[in-house]
Amino acid sequence: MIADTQPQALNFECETGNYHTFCPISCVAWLYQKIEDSFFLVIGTKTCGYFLQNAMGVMIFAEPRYAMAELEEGDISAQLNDYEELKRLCTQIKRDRNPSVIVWIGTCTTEIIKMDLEGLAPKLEAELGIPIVTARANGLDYAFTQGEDTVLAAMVQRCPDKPVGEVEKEERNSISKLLNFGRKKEDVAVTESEYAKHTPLVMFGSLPDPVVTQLTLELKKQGIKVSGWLPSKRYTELPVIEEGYFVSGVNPFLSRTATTLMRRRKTKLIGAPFPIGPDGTRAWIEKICSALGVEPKGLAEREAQIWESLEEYVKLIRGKSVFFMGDNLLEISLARFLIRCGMTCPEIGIPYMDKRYQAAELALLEKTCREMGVPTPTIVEKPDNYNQIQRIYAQDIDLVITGMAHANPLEARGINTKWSVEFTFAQIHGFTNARDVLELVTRPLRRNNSLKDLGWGKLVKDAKV
Amino acid sequence: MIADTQPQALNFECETGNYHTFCPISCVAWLYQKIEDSFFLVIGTKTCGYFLQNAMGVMIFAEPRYAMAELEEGDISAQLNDYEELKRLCTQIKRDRNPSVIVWIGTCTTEIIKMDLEGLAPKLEAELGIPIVTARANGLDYAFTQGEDTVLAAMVQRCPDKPVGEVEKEERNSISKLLNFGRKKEDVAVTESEYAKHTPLVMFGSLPDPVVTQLTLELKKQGIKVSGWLPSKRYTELPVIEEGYFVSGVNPFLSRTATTLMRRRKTKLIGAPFPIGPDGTRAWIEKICSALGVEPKGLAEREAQIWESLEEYVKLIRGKSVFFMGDNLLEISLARFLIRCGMTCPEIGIPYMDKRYQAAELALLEKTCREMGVPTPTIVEKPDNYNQIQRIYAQDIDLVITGMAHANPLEARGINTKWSVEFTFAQIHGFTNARDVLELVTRPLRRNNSLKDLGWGKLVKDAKV
Amino acid sequence: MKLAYWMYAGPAHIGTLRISSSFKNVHAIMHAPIGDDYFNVMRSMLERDRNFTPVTISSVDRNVLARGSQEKVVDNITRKDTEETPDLIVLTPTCTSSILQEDLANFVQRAQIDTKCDVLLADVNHYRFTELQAADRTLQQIVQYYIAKAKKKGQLPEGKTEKPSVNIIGISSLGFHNQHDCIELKRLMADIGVEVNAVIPEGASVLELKNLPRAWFNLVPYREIGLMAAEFLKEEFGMPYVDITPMGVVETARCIRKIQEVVNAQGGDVNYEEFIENQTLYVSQAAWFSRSIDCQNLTGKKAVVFGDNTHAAAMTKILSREMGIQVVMAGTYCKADEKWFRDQVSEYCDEVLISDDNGAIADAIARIEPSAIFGTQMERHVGKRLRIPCGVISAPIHVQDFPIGYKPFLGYEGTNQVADLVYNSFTLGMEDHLLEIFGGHDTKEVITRGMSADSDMNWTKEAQLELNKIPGFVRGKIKRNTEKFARDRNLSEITVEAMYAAKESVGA
Amino acid sequence: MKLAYWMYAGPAHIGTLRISSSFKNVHAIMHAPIGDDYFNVMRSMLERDRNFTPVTISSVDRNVLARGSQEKVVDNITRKDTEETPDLIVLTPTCTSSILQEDLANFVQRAQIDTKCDVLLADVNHYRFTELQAADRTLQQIVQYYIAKAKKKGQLPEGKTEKPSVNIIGISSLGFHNQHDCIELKRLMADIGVEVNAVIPEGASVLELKNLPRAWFNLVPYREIGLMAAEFLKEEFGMPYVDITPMGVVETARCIRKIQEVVNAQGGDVNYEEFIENQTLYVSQAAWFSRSIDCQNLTGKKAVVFGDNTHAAAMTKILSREMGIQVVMAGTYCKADEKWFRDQVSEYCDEVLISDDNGAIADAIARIEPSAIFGTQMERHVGKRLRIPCGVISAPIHVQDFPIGYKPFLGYEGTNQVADLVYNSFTLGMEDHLLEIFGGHDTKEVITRGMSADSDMNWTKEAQLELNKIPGFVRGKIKRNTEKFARDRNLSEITVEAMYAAKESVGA
Repeated sequence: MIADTQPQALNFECETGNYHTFCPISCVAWLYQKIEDSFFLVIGTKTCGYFLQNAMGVMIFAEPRYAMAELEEGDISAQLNDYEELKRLCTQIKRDRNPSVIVWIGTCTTEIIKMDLEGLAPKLEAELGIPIVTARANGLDYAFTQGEDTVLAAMVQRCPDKPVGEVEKEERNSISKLLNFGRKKEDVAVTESEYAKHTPLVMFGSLPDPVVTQLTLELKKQGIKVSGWLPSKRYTELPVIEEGYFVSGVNPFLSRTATTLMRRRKTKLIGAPFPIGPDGTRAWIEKICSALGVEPKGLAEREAQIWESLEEYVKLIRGKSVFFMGDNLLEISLARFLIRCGMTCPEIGIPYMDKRYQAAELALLEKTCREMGVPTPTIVEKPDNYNQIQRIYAQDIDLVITGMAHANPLEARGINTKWSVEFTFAQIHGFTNARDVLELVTRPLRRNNSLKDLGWGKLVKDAKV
Repeated sequence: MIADTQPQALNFECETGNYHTFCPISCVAWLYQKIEDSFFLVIGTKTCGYFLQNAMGVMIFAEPRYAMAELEEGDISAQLNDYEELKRLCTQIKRDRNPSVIVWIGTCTTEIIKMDLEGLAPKLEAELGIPIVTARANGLDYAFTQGEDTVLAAMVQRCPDKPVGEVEKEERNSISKLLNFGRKKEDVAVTESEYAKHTPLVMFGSLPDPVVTQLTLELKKQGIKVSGWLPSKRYTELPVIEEGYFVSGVNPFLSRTATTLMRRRKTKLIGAPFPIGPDGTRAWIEKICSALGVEPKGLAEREAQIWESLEEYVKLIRGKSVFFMGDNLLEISLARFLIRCGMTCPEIGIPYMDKRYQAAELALLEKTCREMGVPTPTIVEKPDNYNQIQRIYAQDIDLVITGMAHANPLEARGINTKWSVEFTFAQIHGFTNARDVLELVTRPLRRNNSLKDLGWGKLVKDAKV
Repeated sequence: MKLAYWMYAGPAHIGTLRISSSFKNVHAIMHAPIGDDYFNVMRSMLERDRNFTPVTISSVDRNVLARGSQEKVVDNITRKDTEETPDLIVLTPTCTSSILQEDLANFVQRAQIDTKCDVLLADVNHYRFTELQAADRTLQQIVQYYIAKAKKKGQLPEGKTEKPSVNIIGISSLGFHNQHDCIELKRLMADIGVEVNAVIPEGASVLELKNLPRAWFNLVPYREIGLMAAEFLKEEFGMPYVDITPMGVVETARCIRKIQEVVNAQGGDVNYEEFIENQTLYVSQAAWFSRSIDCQNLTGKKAVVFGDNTHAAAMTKILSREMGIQVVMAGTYCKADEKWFRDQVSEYCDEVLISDDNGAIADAIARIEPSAIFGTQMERHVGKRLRIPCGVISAPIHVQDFPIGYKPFLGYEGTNQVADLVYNSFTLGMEDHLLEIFGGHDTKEVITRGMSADSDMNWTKEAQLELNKIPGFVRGKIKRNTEKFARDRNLSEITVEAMYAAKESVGA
Repeated sequence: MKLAYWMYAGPAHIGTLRISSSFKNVHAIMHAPIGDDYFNVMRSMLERDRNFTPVTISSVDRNVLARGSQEKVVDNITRKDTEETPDLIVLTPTCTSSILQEDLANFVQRAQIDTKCDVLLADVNHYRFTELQAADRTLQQIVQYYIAKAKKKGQLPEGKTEKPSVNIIGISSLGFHNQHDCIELKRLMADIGVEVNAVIPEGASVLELKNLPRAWFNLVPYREIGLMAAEFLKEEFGMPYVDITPMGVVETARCIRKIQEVVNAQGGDVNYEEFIENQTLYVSQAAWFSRSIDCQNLTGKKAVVFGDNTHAAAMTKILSREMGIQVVMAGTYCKADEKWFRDQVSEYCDEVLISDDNGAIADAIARIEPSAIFGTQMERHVGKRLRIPCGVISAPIHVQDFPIGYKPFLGYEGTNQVADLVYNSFTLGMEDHLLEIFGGHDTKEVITRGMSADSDMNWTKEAQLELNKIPGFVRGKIKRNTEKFARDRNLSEITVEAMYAAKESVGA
């Protein structure tokens, strides 16, 4: 199902430089909110905990649903028994918070000391009577958003392989069943007759609930029914995945989940561009329709109509240049959409480039450049931020999309920036939200024009470049 | 029923000086909160409105239940028709707030321009179909807390003169009935058998609801049933007052209400000391018991027990001197209690001294001084604040109870003060709250002792006295 | 009649008293009924003044009404002259004296015969002027009086100060952040080498008003108070004045440039450009805040601004021009000066509202649904109701407008403080927003730890109702103490009586 | 393992980086996996630093694990030496380098061969030290290194400065209100005629550290960072140091008196008593606030204090001694320095809690039910849950601890700011309390005016559910826009589809 055609025109480099991005355990910040009955336990050091608390600004609410299992010297030197320690902590979590699932997030430290989380989890799960899912969201192997990939890949294994009958239901946590009873009604109710007959389709990727609804509705308009989403709002409602189902990812950083779904659950992956921007959303729907044998209808009109409504924003960026320093792996999709809006893009930095999983997106990027008549960007894997900044100065870039570490210093030097991390948290998928992407992208441009008139362009003296 | 014995030993003076106190329209601040279904309309100038808003700090809540009818030049010069103007405003109030009663508060200005509020009200009441009560809380005739007196005296006229039957109930505002349905259950439920047979007793004076409950319970312990309170929590629940009922006031500033109850409603006034401090509360209960022909029981023990619990506070003030500059007419009762606590009191300033209504309290004050072996205070009506401050310096007073205008300047000169207005708002009545009175009284003493040790006694340079 | 739930500007006598009591050694006599001297309370409680307010009420009561006021008023004036030996006594008319149509001018003439001090009748009509207009007039009146007096006596000083100098006009008691603004203005003048010849009225002696003409120019930071005095000095002596409020980075620069122009026109040779650039880009943090990522996120957000002329106009310009925030509506309650306000803000907002009816303003805010409000205490209440954050930028004053810590609104430190105010107004709203987005996610049953006051004691229905009357703030504590009391005494049930017995016992 | 919901102090490497990046022209190299350089984010986002943070990660990944780190680390050091020409490069160990047991000292030796700048390995063990201890050690290490270097080269200056002078030690990047504290301390020193010889590490050049001994004494305002360096200078040169935190009126006076003692012991002849009295009674407003009626009402109220040693101890003293507030519990998370804390506060509070377990602290607060909390961001959250107001007095830092307006905690302006903090903490609670008492009084049906978003449109159940997912903050607006959209199109019912169609159409 994965497209084989490499877009030859694109230029790939791997700089293997020193670059800043967030640690993949970041995913805890959105996943614990997305999966309402979960508890995330990050097994690592103070370094990990302080990151989540201070740099990610993950808020502690009344009843926190994430915590650190902070490794101390005794744990590192193996003087303490990992199983007993984790049992003690998870027992307390079960008592205090009573989650439906505990997700263990492994870190660099558990990797280096070779803590056997995958081995310990089933034993403790059996002993405590609470599901324990294990994900290795460590910074040695992954970057930022790939943390979600490791968690979803682990959860694939927990999806039921046949519809939940009354018997199985009984087996689930009875309290959670009680609480969730009747909730199904919340979902978009449609009569089966509105749908075309097709092999069931399961979507994967964590999106805010309103976006899930929107994308589900877009497919419904084509007569396509989404059987389930991974992750679901509750762990107890993970989607059924049977052999031969179609699956499709909505985020560009989920290659491991995709592979697991194909290899372990024998599903068929629909490799589409990602539904970001009206162009990407249309291509995404078309690809899904094509895979399911459904004839898409009205998509050209719909795309055109969205573009029309975006014009007020598009005219602000048309002809301007954008530079991605590389952070959250959404870079290719965003660049493709912005090039379609009329921007030029000399460089896309990206921490990790899975050319197979992103093949359809890369092909669309290449096609977009061709159609818009602009040079194809250089895609720089593992970029070197210092070198990038020299290139940004040299190329006189209009807008730099960058991680939080560099945004304020670049602004102080008169260079417009937008945090990449905002695209991770904002609602950017689908037709409806294309406007939100451009709202974010154009904000610094709208803002800084007037400041320049005030003479407030550069706010550092003798800046060393 | 009023005691005739003048306590001859007390020395009364009337200084007729320049003194500061609050305007009697202040009563709006607590009465609109006490009477939940009321609306207070103050008919006066910007001077009145700015006072309530800024010096009294009456808060505007989501749905305000008091407002100004601000008189403009056209109103003063009688170019506008008072009835039409008031009708316009009250119609708007009825539409926007739908109160059970509108209380018109007359001011100095309505007095001086001789606006005939009492004449206009019945006509407008009939036209609008909403009760309008008129009170002349003006500063030409009254001081501060006497504003409550004018409102309660006006409300006396509105109390039903026989129990409300089903028929009369229908006549009342149906919405309010609906809302209040079942509320009666909130009141303290007791079986009639616990009470002695006695002529019905109605209390008057505005107190916070918990204090109403406490005093009602104290009397219940003696087998005395309180048939109702004026004011009630809701205008629609004003107490029934029949000829021959006993009435008793809980506040020293209600002489006009007392007179109205006696003259207009032919009730019998129980003239007792006021239930402030354990001594006053006991005397109050005893006097009521005596009037109703009930034998009081256990009061001596109860008083002694309260005194015992107060000892930690009493020891802080025993032997110290207190000076009342005069503000809220609670001065005599508070002085009497504090003298019983062992303080000396050279002077009680008071804006207005009704020797008849306060006769029992004055007698108790005189008796208290005699029993405690301290000189009787000079009671100075309409004091001159400037002269008082000279006397305070000369007499080296330990604690000055004063209005808000003088508190901070006296503190800056190393003189301990307590706001008199706090006693107006705090819960000070009855056995239970005696502690709260002393908590307030001792606070500056507890506080300032330690500051003196830090050398922070006087905080003005070369203070001109 | 006007149905008023709220007053943006106070009555005229408050304005007069703000001016008279700002001066050193000036006493005011009010001719009014008891209680109308609450100005004293405001000075003592809001401004935390350490001194007795130099205002005495000559009270009007039934007796006075019957017998006439003159004797009492004159007695009180002469008495204060003896007791306080002020330089000046200001007789302050009130709504009452206006209605009574008393000939106060005549009282003043009578009193002057016996007093050592000057006596002046403030020329304000309660029904025609607001607090702000009355303050402006009274200040002008006092300045004019002492200039005329000095002129008559030939005591007006000749010439100007050697170095460029300024009179700062309009700093007064109970003014919105005036005390800190004054410190900041003095620092600013020191930074640009301008001597402060006088600050009036706050802390000034009326005897020194004759020296005002020695300054090179007058600075009137607030639109509401000081302009009349500055105009008078301009007419009388040709003194130029600068009336650009130095609030916000841009307007502060404009004010300084105007000062430069005025100074150089009188033979000075100053150039403040470098100073302005340095302050703007590197010293003040406000311009940098505007450019920073924090502020970028405010771009295009909608705000409503409402307040007095000075602050509402300045805030509108700051939000729109310096922070990229869309001011949907800008408004003022200073109706008398409507044209000026429209001229100032029309370029920077979508809509202008001139009104002193708080209901109209609340309705406009409800319709617009902005992300933040910058208004008065009243708009703060409206914001609470609508769950829209509100930063307070203008009088009517409140105790929170007299912070102990340094919080000017003017000058370069003022720009920092305003940036904080804007940032905090919006982020508080954001925090709420986040709590709402995520707050509903604790769908699993929560097992509380140590934070619950629940127990196994039985409360009677009456006691439970009584407990519910107690503010939530202390309810938990009272509940716990009562239960402890009941357990200690083996009570099976908690009644209302038990509650109050417990209170007496433990002092809960 | 430790179950941790919150960390009061960060990991050791943060402490090291706070010191190295505070110095001018010093670069740090971290040997750590990707993402562990979030210190850069904190500098840029919390402190709003205009410059690129001088920290580079030499990232550890599978390749590096397999091949060894030395080459990469050394390359990165020499590369930065060329690119940035720093005076010093600090190699910063991390939890990863600790576990890997890399011989970083050897890397440094290797790198030094090729670099023009100095290279130093920060001597901190991730598992043994907290952020604060690591910062204290690193500062001492750098000072010691440059003193030794100068000594070796014979470049140590002789003698003391002519006038009394001070080194202020411990002001650092990402410190709680450190920037404003530093300004206030400099002003205080200027007021008492003490020259500031150096401030370290913030803004200092390592090349000038050799001049430290020229100061008459060292001032260590914070207990957590700076003492080790001061001790070293005392041992090495016999330099006295003053370690009394000048926070609160009383302790500020005590600090100044100690400085007087130290200066006079070295031949100075100063007397600061008059200065102290003037500041206390008339200039600072804090003592007056203590005596004023506003503060009187706080007498005997109960408070809980929790924070780092410096601020928790100082705040306990201020509340208890200067404001008459009862500190029921005072606590710190600086466990290593427990004895000092107990000595400082035991006289001023009922109970002491030494813990870094936020759950234990929350439980203690729930038990005590104080009227106010003075704590960290964590206690602010606890306070929200319990509806107890909380003033933030200590790190862990938060963006709100980097206000744009001037807000020092130290010195006399600090006393004003603290008074405001205390006052506002309690009154906010009171306001809530009043609202609760009176809020229930609107028992009559309310007829809303202009503030309601209700209408007659039908929403399908699904659309209603979808609407409820939208934060309340914007829900009203979206509802209104959607209904307008539906009416314009004559839709009888609002479906989920209509909602999103409306959004696309009007950009709601």
